[in-house]
Amino acid sequence: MDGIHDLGGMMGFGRIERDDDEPLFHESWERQAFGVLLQASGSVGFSDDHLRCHIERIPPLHYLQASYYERWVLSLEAFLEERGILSSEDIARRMEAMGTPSRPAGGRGATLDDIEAAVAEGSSGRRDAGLAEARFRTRDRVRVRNDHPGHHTRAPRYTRGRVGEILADHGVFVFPDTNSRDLGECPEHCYTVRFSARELWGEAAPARDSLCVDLWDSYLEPA
Amino acid sequence: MDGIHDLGGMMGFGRIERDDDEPLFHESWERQAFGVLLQASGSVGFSDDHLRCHIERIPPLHYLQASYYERWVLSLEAFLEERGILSSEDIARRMEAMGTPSRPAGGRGATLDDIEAAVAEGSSGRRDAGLAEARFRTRDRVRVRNDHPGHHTRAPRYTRGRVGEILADHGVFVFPDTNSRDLGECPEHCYTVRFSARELWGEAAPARDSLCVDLWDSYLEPA
Amino acid sequence: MPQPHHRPSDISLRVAALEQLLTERGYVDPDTVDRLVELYETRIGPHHGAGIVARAWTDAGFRQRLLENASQAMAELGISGSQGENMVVVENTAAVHNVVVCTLCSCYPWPVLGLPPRWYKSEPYRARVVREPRAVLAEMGCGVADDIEIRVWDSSADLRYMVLPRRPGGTAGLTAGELASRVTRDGMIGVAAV
Amino acid sequence: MPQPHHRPSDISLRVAALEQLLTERGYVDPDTVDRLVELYETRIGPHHGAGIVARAWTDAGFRQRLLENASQAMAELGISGSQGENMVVVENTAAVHNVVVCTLCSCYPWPVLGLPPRWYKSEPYRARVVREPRAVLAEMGCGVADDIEIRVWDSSADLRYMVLPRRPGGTAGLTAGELASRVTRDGMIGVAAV
Repeated sequence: MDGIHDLGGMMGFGRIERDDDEPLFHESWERQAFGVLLQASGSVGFSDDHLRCHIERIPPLHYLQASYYERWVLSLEAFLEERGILSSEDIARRMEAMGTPSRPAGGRGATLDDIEAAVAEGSSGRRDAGLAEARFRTRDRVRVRNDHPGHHTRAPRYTRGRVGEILADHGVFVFPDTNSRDLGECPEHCYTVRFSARELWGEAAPARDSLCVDLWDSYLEPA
Repeated sequence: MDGIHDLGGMMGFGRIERDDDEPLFHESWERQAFGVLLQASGSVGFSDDHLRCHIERIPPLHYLQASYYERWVLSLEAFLEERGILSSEDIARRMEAMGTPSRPAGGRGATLDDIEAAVAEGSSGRRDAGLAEARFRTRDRVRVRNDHPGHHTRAPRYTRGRVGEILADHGVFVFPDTNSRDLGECPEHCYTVRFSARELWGEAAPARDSLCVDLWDSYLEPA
Repeated sequence: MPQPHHRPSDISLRVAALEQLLTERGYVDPDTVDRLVELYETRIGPHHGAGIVARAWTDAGFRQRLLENASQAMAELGISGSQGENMVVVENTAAVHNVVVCTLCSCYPWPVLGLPPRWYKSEPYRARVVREPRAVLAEMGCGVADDIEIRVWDSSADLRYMVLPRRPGGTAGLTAGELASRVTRDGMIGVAAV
Repeated sequence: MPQPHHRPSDISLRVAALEQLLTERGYVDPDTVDRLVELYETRIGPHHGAGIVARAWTDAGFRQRLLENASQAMAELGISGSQGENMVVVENTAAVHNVVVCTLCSCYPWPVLGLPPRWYKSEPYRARVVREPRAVLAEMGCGVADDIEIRVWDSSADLRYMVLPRRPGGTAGLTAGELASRVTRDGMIGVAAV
């Protein structure tokens, strides 16, 4: 969807503020939210596609007001509500009952090494190369389809309708547009497409600069 | 500029809320702001192009937080500050000195009829038709240039790079891109360009629907 | 640009300070401010547009002139002015339904419709009506049949648009005044049938 | 989607309630939550990336393998994992300066750089670096000469990017460990020279 999250090229934001000696987390709830979300993602089947899809649906004003981890929390809540696991009311009631933040007692007591091994494993969206055919090859000229679907998609708006060149075919990956809607993994080839800055932003852009964007097969058409 | 104001096609805003039996102004300061701005526009040379230009520069979060007339106020203030007429500090100091809102005593006492006559006159951006040549004619196919200037411009982002047909040539008008920056009126022909909904939004749009957008000559190139 | 941290909790105080300062410096006269507002409160409003529509429904020659050069035709009725110096009237027909928006700010034909309602200036309307006009119109109670073209007019320049709605059935015997009372502001924006 | 009016003033209470409810329902174990965070606090961070860079600077074969298949080459050093399953390393040269962003969210190569700094996730960086990378880099103290191509990598899919900076001059005698200490996180994002 063409939401507020699709920020590439949007003007008016001003300077980039850098923190000196930034802590890993700025608030203790961010630390906790990070851990909860990481664990819940596995246990409730909350993929990155679902995470992003629900973040994108946060209304624009609220999106801009919320910090990064607050968006994670809003997204997880929306997902849990959608799945009937927890409702907003459940959370509101519990907040009221708790009054002040506290943490439940630990349970299984996984060791740091266990966790490290699980995280090192990761969880790739890559699928068997035989599952999809590549419609394009390196050096092909392609145009990003000028589609504006209402659902989660990963072609930034600034690339729509623009022409670039396939720089690399990375193989076959789960397709976010369907996976985020529980319509199946529908794996497709994913390519890096290189655009000249001028193709994207007009003649005022420096002639030699370029942008590389990773795009799934069905976002593209021959140019 | 590709700012937050360029809302056409942006998703995630939700339902359109309509007020029942809406008053002309929702707050008395809105009424006052409307009148002050209308009068000041003439006396300080604050054109619609300047008004819009400074509204667009309001940072996105602040833009979405502000109401319509609040954006007017912010824009007028920015203009007055830019021209050295009033600074933010002048206003802040005066606010402190005033403490509570009050209104100055009236002066000249223009009659409602006088005002009506002046408003009925209006102030058109139309200029002599001989001042510029039309590069396009009705029924020409044109493409909106894929430019993304940092300054005030009036080609909505959703039209950039898209192809439409000239529906009408309305004559010659002051060019906002230069006028807003005090680079002169540089009048140009202004056309209504008709786009199919599919050209703008992709194949999922209804086949027969269309959008008409008014675009200055130099926003366009032959298609 | 005033920074967010300067943003007053009390915008009304801010506007009062602005008016006072501009008055002292001779740019503004509070009495004129009041008369300007009064004009839009008492004289200019959608009744102007409704009169134009009723006249077009009852006078084929006027209708023709209105569609060809709206500003000129409106002047015949003494209607003109700021934010309507270059008017265009677009006609709903059996084949086309028109709807007006300004995605970039909130341009609106003041001399014929007065000042815009809040929803017209809202982000959802500006964002959505260009991309999904059918959904927006249905949501606003103005569903349009699939075989009718929806034509959205995005007022991005100096032209200001008003929709000439279709004359409702069963109104053959009505006077222009009676017809005018049937015409709504929303109909002239294009989000209502009449 | 929780509506704005439900938005708590106290997000920390909200997160606490969420953790408690998910714990009761068996989806979360607070001890595991702590260990997960601890992992990023104590073991995973930009020192991983710096080690990779130093190795690439001192071992031409490794550098070659890294540029051809970064995930495989990293695995030689025991580095892999979540948000870096499909890594790509892009090399700065005399002709090209690379810089990484994720305009749509804030994708970042966790196994090699840890969790992203706030500026990387900020709207200004995400919005601006794709359109005006030269201005952004200059503002961040990393001006790039006009005759060098700036190549911006927008991580819009499953690939995660790390920049291999150019080895600074005058470092011929240094060990890999000494070299690694010269490499900054920002250099590996592409907003600093090294």
